[in-house]
Amino acid sequence: MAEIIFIGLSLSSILLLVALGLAITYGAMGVINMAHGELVMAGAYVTVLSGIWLHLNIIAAIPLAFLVTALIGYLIERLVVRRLYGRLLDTLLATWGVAILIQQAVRLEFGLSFFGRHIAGLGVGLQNVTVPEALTGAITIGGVQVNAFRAFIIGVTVVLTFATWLLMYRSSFGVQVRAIMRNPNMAAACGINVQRVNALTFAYGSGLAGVAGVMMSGFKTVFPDMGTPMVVDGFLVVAAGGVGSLLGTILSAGLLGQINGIVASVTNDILARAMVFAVVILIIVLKPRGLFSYRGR
Amino acid sequence: MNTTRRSILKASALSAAGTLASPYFFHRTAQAADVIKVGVLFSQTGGLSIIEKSLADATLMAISEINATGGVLGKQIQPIVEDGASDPKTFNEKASKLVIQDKVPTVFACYTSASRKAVLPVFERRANLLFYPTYYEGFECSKNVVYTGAVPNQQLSNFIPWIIKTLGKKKFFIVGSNYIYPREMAKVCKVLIEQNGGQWVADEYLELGDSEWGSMVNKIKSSGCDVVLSNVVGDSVVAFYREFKNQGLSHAKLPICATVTSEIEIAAMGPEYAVGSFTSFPYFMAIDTDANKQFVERYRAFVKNPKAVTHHALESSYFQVFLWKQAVAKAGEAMPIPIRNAVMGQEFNAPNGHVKIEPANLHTWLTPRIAEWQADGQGKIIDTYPAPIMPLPYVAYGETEKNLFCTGKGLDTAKLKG
Amino acid sequence: MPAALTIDGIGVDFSGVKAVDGVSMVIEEGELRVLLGANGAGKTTLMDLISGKTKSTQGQVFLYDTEITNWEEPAIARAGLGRKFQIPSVFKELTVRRNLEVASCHNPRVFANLGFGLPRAARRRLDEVLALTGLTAQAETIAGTLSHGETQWLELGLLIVQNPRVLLLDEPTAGMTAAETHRTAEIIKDLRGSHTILVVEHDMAFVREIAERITVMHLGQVLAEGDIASIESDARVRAAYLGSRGIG
Amino acid sequence: MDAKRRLDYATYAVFIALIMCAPLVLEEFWLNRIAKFLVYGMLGVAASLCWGYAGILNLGQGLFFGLGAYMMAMSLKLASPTSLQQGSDKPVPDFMLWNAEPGAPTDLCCINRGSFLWLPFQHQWFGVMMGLLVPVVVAAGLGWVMFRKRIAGVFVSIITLALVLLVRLVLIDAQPLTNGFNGLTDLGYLTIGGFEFDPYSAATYYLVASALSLSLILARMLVETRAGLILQAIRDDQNRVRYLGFDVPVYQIFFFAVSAAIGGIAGILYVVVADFASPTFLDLTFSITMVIWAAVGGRGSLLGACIGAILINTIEARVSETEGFLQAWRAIIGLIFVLVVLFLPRGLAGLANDAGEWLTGRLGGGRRRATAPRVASSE
Repeated sequence: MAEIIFIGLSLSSILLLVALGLAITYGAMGVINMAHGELVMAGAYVTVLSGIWLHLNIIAAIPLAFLVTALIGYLIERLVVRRLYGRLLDTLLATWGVAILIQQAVRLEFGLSFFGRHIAGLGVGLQNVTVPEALTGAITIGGVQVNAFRAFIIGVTVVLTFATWLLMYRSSFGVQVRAIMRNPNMAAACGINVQRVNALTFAYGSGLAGVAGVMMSGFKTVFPDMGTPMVVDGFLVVAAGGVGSLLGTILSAGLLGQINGIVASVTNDILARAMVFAVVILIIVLKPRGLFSYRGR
Repeated sequence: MNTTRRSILKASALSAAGTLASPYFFHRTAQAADVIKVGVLFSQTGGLSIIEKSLADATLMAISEINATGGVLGKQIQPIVEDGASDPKTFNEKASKLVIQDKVPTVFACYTSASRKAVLPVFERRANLLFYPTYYEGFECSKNVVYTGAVPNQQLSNFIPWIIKTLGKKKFFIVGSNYIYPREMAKVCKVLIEQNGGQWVADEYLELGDSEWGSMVNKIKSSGCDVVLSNVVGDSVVAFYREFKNQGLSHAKLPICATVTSEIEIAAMGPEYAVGSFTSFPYFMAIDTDANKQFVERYRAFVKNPKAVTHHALESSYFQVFLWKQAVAKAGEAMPIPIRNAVMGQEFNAPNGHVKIEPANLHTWLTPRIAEWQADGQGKIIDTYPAPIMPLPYVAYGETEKNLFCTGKGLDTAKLKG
Repeated sequence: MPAALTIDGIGVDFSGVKAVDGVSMVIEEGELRVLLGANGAGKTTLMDLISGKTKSTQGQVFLYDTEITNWEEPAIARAGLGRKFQIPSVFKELTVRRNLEVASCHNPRVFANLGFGLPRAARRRLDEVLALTGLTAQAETIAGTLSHGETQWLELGLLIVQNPRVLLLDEPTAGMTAAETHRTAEIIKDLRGSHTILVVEHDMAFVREIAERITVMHLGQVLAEGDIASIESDARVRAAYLGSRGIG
Repeated sequence: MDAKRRLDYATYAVFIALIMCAPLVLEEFWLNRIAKFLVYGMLGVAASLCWGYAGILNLGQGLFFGLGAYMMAMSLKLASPTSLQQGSDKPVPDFMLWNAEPGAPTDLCCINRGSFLWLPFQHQWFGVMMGLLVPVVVAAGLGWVMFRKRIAGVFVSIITLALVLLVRLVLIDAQPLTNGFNGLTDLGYLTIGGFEFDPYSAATYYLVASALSLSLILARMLVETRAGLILQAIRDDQNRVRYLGFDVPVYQIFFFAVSAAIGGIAGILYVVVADFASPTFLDLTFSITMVIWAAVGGRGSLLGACIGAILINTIEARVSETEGFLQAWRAIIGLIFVLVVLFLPRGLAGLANDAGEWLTGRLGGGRRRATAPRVASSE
């Protein structure tokens, strides 16, 4: 039983890792960033490339991936999202296009493959990330044998969640973000540089995706399409949790992860996945604003 | 010459438009004088391009090798490459384009069964010919497809007895991706396991492309099995082997015996996760013959990647072009049905050894092999069948060499019921 | 005259906060009643309670003899109650004429509306309303591009076409210039008599222009009721207003 | 009827005339390919109706397409010669035989637990009818749940998205009944009154073209009715409509179901034209792609969205078959999406509309443009 709970916890942490960035870009800014999965993928490729070219291990790749994907996110905000703040559903379509572009950029090695140049670590194939010995195999915590890398992911997720909470609820930057979230015009009138804060918020959310990518790379396989299913899971988590509520996202990730884990162990994985979809639909139907919502009324 | 033919075509299309166009109308007008066009249809984009691009490369390499030695019937082969985009709808559309518009006599195409099923109607309705290089679940008896990959009996009939007798493992946990191939493989496995005195404790599936193995591996741990038979495909494989090791399981005690895990997945997961596990395939990159070593070298040079790996479906993609060439030469013309008739019984010395097209069911005689994965990402071949064995696409229903279900006359469905 | 709108001890409890607490009021047919009150007095909430947007936790609402307490909004609307919002709400991507056409469909059923166009009488009425609201020249303009005042008039126009027996108007002159306010008053006066009207308003000039009877609300309750002179001289009203922003 | 609307109707007429005349110039392959694209055009119409007119961004349109396709394919599967070779006159799909438990009866009624559901599909009219009905019923049920709860905007998108993924999962898992991931192939011809619709025949093309024309005209007529007007009002301001006395969910459900019906018919026809049904019809990518066709063509215009779908697919086909673009074509398509959303928010139809207004403005003697920003009130 303890193992099942641990697996559920691990599933939750993976969901949360991906959803955390979305909770920022979608939850706080309302941008439906379909390229979020591709940012996760980009983070994973940063890990692959930094392993091959810089001989960095997976832990050292975390800050690097954060910076790279934050930069990509910043560019997406400046070039695409910024023009769409009036029509947020359109961000879904535009960023879907961006997602295709990022995928193709990796697959075509930024176009170099046309010139017969190959960069090790890019291209259509599956990539391999070496995980440090300490993070492979199982460790025993309180008599329960658990997967070391999963435990590591849970740790990283906790740290990131706490950092995000600090940033959003305990920093002046967070105050500005939340002010914009409620009323951008009023925030601007209060002297907040809305454009700059938006760009930085988006970059931060994207950076979180990058860190998620690093974690995924040591766990799953790395390839250009890896992000698409993740973005779907991420949106389901954020929507079920309640838009704009960090706590809601955390709880909904926890709930969905445990449901998945328990149903999978009692019956099978297919049913578990179907159950997760069904629960999300049910939550939204019963509580259209999600489990938690910042709008009181 | 060509242009007049085209205008005739247009005129006939005009006249045909009002009435029903006859399906076989355009075949005779197919070829230009100096080249033979063939279709090459694999995914160049999308998720499946990971593997399918290498199949397209191997096909193109075989074509260029044939062209370098003078082509066939004195003509060069001209490949028309299309992108299936990892989507059955696109496969269907591109197959129609190749068959109907480009009027190729043969298409080398498809990796997944889903895409093959989507293009099948095009080939059957237009009496064209598909060469399909992938191992698959069987249960197909098309007169318009030549199958050069393994069918279940060629991967399992030596594998299961070997696991039980040589490895001494008796309790199987069967796990696969949730689609036809793994489910049919499981079916054949169960029959063979019981015949050989073993037992299976579970038969579980994970959504195709899903890589969340936590619960499954936990189940494996607590199931009391002593061997895992994996029919998991694609990128899921990587996550599976990693989770397996990370939950503290080891291949020394509880080996994974796989039917799909190939050199590609081993390289992607990091060989350390697979050391000591087994795979059954007719071809491994590590086959220690000069023919194979040269093949690997040529392939690496062809794709300009000194680390490129070769694998079973890739090798089939390669040798099937040579079988096709021999058939064209024998038929004396590059038309689908004559090629089909001529390819029956064709033999060729492929990198994996001797292969032959079974005249009855158009599948290929292949040699089953078992490899144990090593730290360098290569398989060490530890068991090779003495000779190629006959393809039996309906083995799950008791098809035997003496009692074929699929013959030149088509599928005998009465036998399926029995 | 019969009572068109009877409110009997209505109230709502937002988890402990009583935004409206036991308000009673009788508005007679054809009357124009103005609802006054400082911000937060509960005027808009009262309108929400009457029109079905917010479900009440106590009391009853009658439209003529029909009890409409906590009905769904469309049902209340069909019973003969129309409402204009504080923030003008019109169909921004449709032209002014099409906006009014929507309100002209008097049969609410989908299948009844699978026909084209409107009967001649309805079209004539629509033209009259365009003239009344001064939007004839803008009939083919997309509503989203109208000025603020015009948008308010269009919403009034929607209500006039809808032709409910009782009208709730929430600050119909909010954000208007003096000229526009005057114009609005003209429109409302035009409706008086044929409709029963309850108006929430802050603008005292406007109130003086249109009001017959006034109800003053304070902290979710009725503070005073009477004609304009008695209200303006009411000491409690003055105290309540001085406590916040003052009257006028 | 003003000049602009007359021009609008003329475009419909020209479009329908064009697709009806296409067989005169198209060769067999292109006839079949364009027929597929016309089916996609229907999906564009459905997307525009749902999104542009009703304001419902449905990210699960593939569900209705897929349901329609599967219903039709089940019927056609039973009409396939390989289903009839069983030595009896009772058809059984071949895959059911090899998915059956050993010793199971080989009759369609009871070869596995759900196979009796296939029984009525022996009649093709039943398959066609279910292909239309099932999507409508599912849409109405889903709409009833969603719209009565006043779920709107992105939450509708997320529910529809989750639902299509859920159904896809079930469809693949129910392999004995659906042939799982491989989908249904090896189908017979759709036969109406003894006439067989060969996918490559002009007759099939005309079937598709007529269905598209009809759904275009019907959808256009629907949005021109009073109900259509109320629907657009709901899109703009639900609350206002509610206070005018209309039951908003009823209208939303009605049009959601109509759009599902068009999706279902598209699914039926796709099976007739392409000869197979696959669970990939329910992939998320496909559903999003439909929305993008509509966005590129112009979500606010039924014809625009339809042409958008046809155009994008034609471009995709052309570019991906051009040497040198074999791998890059997807990037080009991605770029087009981004650029159109950014710079042509009303899509190609918006462009055409502006051109049309300019034209009618000229012809009509400088009539003021309806959408032009107003300078001042005319008082």
